Amino acid sequence: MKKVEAIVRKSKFEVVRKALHEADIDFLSWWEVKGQGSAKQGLIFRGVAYDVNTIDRVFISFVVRDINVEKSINAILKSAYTGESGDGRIFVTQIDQSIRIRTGDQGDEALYDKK
Amino acid sequence: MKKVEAIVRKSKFEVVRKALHEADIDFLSWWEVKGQGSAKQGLIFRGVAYDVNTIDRVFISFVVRDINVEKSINAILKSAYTGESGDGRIFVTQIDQSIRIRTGDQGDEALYDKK
Amino acid sequence: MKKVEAIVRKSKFEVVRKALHEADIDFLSWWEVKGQGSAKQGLIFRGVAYDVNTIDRVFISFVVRDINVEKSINAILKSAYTGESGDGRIFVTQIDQSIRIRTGDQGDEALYDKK
Amino acid sequence: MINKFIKYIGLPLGLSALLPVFSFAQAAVAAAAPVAAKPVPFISAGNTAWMLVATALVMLMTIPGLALFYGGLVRSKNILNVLMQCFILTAVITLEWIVFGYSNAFGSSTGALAPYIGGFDWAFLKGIGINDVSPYFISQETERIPHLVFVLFQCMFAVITPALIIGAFAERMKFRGFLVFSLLWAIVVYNPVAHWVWSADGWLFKLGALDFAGGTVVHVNAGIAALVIAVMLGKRRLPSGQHITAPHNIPLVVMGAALLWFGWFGFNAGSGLAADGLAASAFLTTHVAAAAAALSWALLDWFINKKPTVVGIATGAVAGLVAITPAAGFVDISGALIIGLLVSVFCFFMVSVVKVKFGYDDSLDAFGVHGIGGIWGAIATGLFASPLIQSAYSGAFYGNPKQLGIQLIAIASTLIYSGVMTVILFKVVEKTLGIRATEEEEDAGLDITQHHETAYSDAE
Amino acid sequence: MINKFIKYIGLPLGLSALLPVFSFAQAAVAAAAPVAAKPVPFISAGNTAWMLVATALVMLMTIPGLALFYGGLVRSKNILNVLMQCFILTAVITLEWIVFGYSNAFGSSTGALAPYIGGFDWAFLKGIGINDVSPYFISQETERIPHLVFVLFQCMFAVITPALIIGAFAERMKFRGFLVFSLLWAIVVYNPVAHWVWSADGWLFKLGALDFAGGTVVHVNAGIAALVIAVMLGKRRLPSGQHITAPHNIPLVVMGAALLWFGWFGFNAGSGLAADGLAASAFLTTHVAAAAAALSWALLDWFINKKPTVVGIATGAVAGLVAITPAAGFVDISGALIIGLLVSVFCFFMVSVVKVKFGYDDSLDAFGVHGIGGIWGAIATGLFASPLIQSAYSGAFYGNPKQLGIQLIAIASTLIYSGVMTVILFKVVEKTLGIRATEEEEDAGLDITQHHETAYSDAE
Amino acid sequence: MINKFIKYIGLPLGLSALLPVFSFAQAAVAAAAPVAAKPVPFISAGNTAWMLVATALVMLMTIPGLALFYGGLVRSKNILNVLMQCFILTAVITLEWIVFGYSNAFGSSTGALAPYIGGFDWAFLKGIGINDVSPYFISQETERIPHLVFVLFQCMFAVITPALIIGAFAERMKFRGFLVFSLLWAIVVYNPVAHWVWSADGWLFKLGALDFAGGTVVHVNAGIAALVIAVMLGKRRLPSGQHITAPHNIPLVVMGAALLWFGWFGFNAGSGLAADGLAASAFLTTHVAAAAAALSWALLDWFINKKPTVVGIATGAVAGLVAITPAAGFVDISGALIIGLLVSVFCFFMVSVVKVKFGYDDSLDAFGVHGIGGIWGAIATGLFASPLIQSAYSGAFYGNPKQLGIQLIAIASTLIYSGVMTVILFKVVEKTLGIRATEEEEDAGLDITQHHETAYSDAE
Ligand SMILES: Nc1ncnc2c1ncn2[C@@H]1O[C@H](COP(=O)(O)OP(=O)(O)O)[C@@H](O)[C@H]1O
Ligand SMILES: Nc1ncnc2c1ncn2[C@@H]1O[C@H](COP(=O)(O)OP(=O)(O)O)[C@@H](O)[C@H]1O
Ligand SMILES: Nc1ncnc2c1ncn2[C@@H]1O[C@H](COP(=O)(O)OP(=O)(O)O)[C@@H](O)[C@H]1O
Repeated sequence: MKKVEAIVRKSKFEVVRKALHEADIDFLSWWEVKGQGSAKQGLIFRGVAYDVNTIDRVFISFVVRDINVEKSINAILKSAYTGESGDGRIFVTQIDQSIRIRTGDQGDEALYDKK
Repeated sequence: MKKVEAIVRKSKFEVVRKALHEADIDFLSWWEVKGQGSAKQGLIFRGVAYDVNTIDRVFISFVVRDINVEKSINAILKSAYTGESGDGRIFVTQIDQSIRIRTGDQGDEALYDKK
Repeated sequence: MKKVEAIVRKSKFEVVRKALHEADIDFLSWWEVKGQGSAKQGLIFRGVAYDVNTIDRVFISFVVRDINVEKSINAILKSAYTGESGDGRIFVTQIDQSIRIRTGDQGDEALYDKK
Repeated sequence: MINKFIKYIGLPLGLSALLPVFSFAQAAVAAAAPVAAKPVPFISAGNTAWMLVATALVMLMTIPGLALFYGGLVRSKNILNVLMQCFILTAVITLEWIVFGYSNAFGSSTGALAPYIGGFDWAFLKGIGINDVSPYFISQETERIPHLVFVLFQCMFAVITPALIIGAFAERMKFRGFLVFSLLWAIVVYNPVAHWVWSADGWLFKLGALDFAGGTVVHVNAGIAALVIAVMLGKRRLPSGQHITAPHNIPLVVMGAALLWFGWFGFNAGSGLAADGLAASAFLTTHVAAAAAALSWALLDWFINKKPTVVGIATGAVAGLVAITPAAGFVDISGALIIGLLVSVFCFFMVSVVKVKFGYDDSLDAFGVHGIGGIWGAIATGLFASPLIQSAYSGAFYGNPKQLGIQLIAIASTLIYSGVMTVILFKVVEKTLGIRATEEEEDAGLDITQHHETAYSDAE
Repeated sequence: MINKFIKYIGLPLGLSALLPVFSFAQAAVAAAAPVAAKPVPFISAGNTAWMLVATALVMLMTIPGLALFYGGLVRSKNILNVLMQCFILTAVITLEWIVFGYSNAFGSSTGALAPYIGGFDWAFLKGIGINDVSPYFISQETERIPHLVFVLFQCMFAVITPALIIGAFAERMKFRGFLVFSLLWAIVVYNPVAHWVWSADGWLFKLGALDFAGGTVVHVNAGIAALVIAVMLGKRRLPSGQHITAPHNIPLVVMGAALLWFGWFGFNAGSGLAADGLAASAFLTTHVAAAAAALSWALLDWFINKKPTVVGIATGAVAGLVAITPAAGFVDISGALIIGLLVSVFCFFMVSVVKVKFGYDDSLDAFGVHGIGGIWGAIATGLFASPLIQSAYSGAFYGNPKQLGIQLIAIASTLIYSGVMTVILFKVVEKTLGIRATEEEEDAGLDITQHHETAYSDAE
Repeated sequence: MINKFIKYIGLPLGLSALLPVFSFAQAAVAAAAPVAAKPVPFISAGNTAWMLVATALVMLMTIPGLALFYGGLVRSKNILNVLMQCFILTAVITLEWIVFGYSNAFGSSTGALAPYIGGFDWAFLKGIGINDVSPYFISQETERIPHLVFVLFQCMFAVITPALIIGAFAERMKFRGFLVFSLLWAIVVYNPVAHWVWSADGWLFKLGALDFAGGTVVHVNAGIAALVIAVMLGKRRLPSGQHITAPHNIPLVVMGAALLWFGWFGFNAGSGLAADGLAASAFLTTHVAAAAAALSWALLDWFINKKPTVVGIATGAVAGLVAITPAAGFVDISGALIIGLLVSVFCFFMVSVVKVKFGYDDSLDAFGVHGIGGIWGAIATGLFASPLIQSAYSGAFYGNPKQLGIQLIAIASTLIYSGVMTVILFKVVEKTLGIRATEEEEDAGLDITQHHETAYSDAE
């Protein structure tokens, strides 16, 4: 099992979600984060235009069987891409144990149902 | 040291927290996330009832000594359970290093005091 | 590659960020979390002073090349420190894979540019 | 020709027209005291202008004023339920009031019931023409307002009173049970008590009870009902050992408190039913008492808990407004200052010591603020009513100790009647419809379980 | 000396002064009906006081009332855009109104155009002195308000009408296109239609169309424009299969709805231009219809979807206020109750069934609530207008079926004119400036792309 | 009998009663100019109605208007501190005003001090009966308001003036120091300056300085104090290189700005103390100037930074309201348009260029908007005052260049006096109580450190 974490543009989140759905990834958690990277965001306050490097991002996190890591990465890569600075990152981590609270299922069994 | 991450119902958070406390886990961090899974939430907007599969969840994260992993999992399993779709997941990950900022303590020492 | 996660005081976040910048860590993500630990926060409500052990914290997360782990930890340790209960924790985890969405770069390449 | 003229103008006027020398006098003093014959009351545009606004201001107190004040104090999973309760009461009580509530409260009935409740003569406002003058007036006997404006002004009082009770049972009541209970309470408790105190036939009115804008009728009445329900309903399910929940949005609380203060100018300075010196005086006492109580609470916070708090000062302002309500048109500045400075002491003690000690869960201190503040205000009216404001009324400190006794009777009878009826109505609704939310509903929050909505959403 | 006196007072008065016996009568009945000579209208402080407030209240309806109502309903990435739209319309339409809008709408022109649009005589309010009395009045012919107050009161109506349309195209319109479209629409659609119905020269006015406070001029007019734009602009880019977005902040929606209700007292009860019995009656019907419609929507929610919702009751209240608008000064309580109870049924059906079926994306139901509610209100005015309120006007149920026909003509001509002109203006703006936001702008949100701001920020 | 009658009515009236032919005249022109003998002023219900509302509106400007406007602009860790500051000033200054502030500002003293400060005759409002007419009036000499209403109306001005200064030191001031400073400032600066300009004895009043609703007394006065404090207090601790913080909640800013606009109708149109043509004119100029300035700022944003912003248009509206304040009752539409269009240019330049260049940290632009806007308004009054509005007053463009000089004297003396006194008071408070928050307090936020509360909470 692997945990896939992706940091994507807020405006791309729904697109990514749809792409994941098409890749049969229907189980995920996400939240809003602030991100700093190479991208800048222009803002204006009382006549002063300024750039901030703090940008709202969506952090997506889900755990999948090893076999599904690649296709989920691909789904994100394709859907979150714009080509402009700020598209984000994907990180993959090893997961030791997973449990589904409702059923007590463990390991791969605890993950999403569809293969 | 292991990181235990649990995604639970918002309405169960306080119960889980209490169960963890009874299992001597008094150190944790958590935040609100959105979750998608098998559960649905009914909403109404201007005469139209509709289901969303985006549901508010609480994401709990804490790092414990290996020895305490099991009892913390058990505490969550018991307290977060309702038996209905949407109870959530627990994931466990290996942690390489941990440091307590105030004391500089490292490793197991950096974790909670009570054994 | 390692993921460095730090839980720090809200009031220290900007200081930590600056310290990281000085350590050439200019890529990170963060979000607000609630934390429970040894620290307490005094509040008042209609004549009753009470302590809560739920405290607002900032959760910082970034992935760096192995070579940069130590200096980033040091930057955080120095900047987040006050010496009073509640300074927070740093956790380090192994990362299996990392991808930069915009470029498709993988591994260390996907991380920040400056060495 | 004179005959024809008389026909148009009416005999009394016609007669005096025979005395040309009087004509000027009449004209010149038209705005002052009437000479000889009782003057025919008419609709004064000035007074009507003020009362239309005052009516709108009192509505603003319930939605959004009270709704935000209470809504900001609860946890985010319950705010919609509080807003909904305030909103639906505005709708339902308005209809009840038009249908028969006004008639019950301010109409007349015959026989033994007359001092206790009005009849149904004005049901559906039957017989009230749009140009009829109000039969009720305070300081301006001649320059009246339209009867319909009085009906509307009082309607807003009927709306806010049950809404105040929401503070006691917030975060744990089934919506259906709440709605039926509140409607019954308005009919069975509010309308009669309003009749007792404010109707020309009411027994407390005849006894001489003073309640300028609703200390007894509104605040004591709602306050005791709040206490009864808080006790009967039991505590909220809070994490063990906890009896306080942090307000989820204090800026909303401040907005609500500020709008309550603003609207209260209509409530109190409108209760003289005219735009005159009495209105000015009531406006002044209201503003001064609110300011004094706000400061007084902030200082208590500061001395006792080291920090002045925002929720504290807002609560103090509301307590001051509550306490001055019965007294607004009777006391002078010194009375207003004392009423305001002291009410925070009483309420502060109530919510931070007594409530904690007894352990009932008056979630948002509906009793602690409105009950206690209302009782203090009603007593204070009996102490500080000054004949320099309305010459007919004096309190104990102005040589009329009897007034204090009358005030105590008014308070006691309201406490008893409202308390007992609330117990009965609560039991009835509990047995028939159920009144307490289930544990699951309470944990998940009333917004999602009672209304299938969430207050704040980030979803696409 | 008498000559000199006449010079000061004016001939008509001077003449009647020769009849001393009349002097008393005149004085005594000054506040009632005039005898013989047409009395000179003057500025009544009471009526002016009310209308100054009513004017301010109507402004409050747009900002922050409508702004919050709409702003809370959209997603958090678009709220600033909605607030900005309401705010800039307040500024721009005010200036347009002063420059020539008022003159176009309420002034006179000569020749064939006279029934359709006013001229430019009052451009820049030229020739309107600060102490001039308003040429327009309803029930108070003598006790008028300053002409400038009428200009201002009507200004707020001109502001809110295009603002209502925002609900239809929210979340997907370019700001520049929006602004130019709205300004053109105000000039080309609003001003003429206001002239038709409310100007003394207007053809619908002369036909006898009844529209007390803007059912046709404001709501039908804005509603049909909303529908046209929603269709022409196309749907928002929502996740596939989704046609609903959860409101991002329902407490803002409630605040907005409550402020709309509050402000609407100025809108409707101010439309009689005096603080008198008619104002009281309009206030009453307004409040009762809003309450009835709010309750009615809550009950529909409850029966059909099992839960009463907060957005539902707020929407119902607004629908009730819309529907009673044309009728407020013509119907009695029974009319108001029926109008209110039924409007929610029509609007509920429209937004939950018809809109879903036809699939156009009227984002916040500007047509569903204002269009439908306005049409129903205008029809209902033709049915329920009661001669007991204003003796000159009766509806079909009071023996005057012709009125219904006239109302239908007014509705139809507004629907057609406004609909057609909206199509044209939309096309013009679309071709020249562009009107629909790009996909990227829509996905990222209009706040950041149109205004370089984000509504909520945690940044240091 | 005639004797007796005379005794009641007073000799002047009695005499004219001997001439029946006059009787009609008197009656007919009662609402117009008095003939011969000076008429006895009385309380007009219409004017009182308007002024009661205007008073409430001005209170609404401070809480919640200004509180939200400022509170939305700060970071979320400091909003409660701002709300608390506005709230406690409302309480404290109200009490100060009643105790002796009103007497100092509007009362009389004897000897050399008379032009500079009033005495203590009206301390605790001693000797002001509830039916006394106001000694102050503008256009309506006879139809007055109660003296107490004037006291209350002015009270709200005394409250908002120190509250405006909050914008300069937001996010870094100790609460205790703030409170003591503000109270001292109100006593030592506000009361005397109000006396200079508005009291019948005031030296600037006698000089002929024109300040309809407080351009000098309120805005210039608060604005210069704001600048002085911003400089003396030093900058906030912001991340290095940063001098801007993003507003944490722009919808609150919009709500605040809209409520300020709404309340300002009371502020300006109430300053004529009557509901008449002058009030209408002041209402009009206020609305037009606000609209023009809002649009003008939006256009500047658009041209200079490519996007019109919401904070920008809200700031522009407030700047317009500030600038029209001294001129509201003196200028006509053209004056209002020019004042509004230009004020945004000046303020925009000030906050986006000058402030950045000099590097002082006027956190929320209290000086940039109120100081600059107030100065421009006061100058513009001297330019555009038109005798067609109040015949006694003309500006430079209407042939009276002297007026401009007088205005400059009024501005300069206010700038100097307020500036110097602010320096002294600041030093005194700094040395005794401490005035700047510690670094830890500032980093953690003033809400938690000064009030032990957090604005938004998700906790159970
Ligand atoms: N090494 C990292 N660790 C954690 N988050 C990162 C890291 N690098 C980038 N991010 C996140 O990804 C977002 C986009 O990164 P950015 O560098 O702006 O885009 P790009 O890769 O297109 O240049 C950042 O705002 C930040 O949230
Ligand atoms: N594989 C996963 N990775 C990350 N989060 C998950 C995963 N599966 C479920 N979740 C989280 O758990 C929540 C509950 O899952 P759900 O499938 O609805 O419940 P159940 O397991 O009872 O069927 C989801 O809303 C989501 O937040
Ligand atoms: N084992 C842990 N796992 C996850 N988060 C932790 C853990 N220990 C502490 N934290 C986080 O760190 C914060 C500070 O910890 P605390 O114990 O209060 O400080 P200190 O280490 O100075 O005593 C907590 O509020 C919590 O958010």
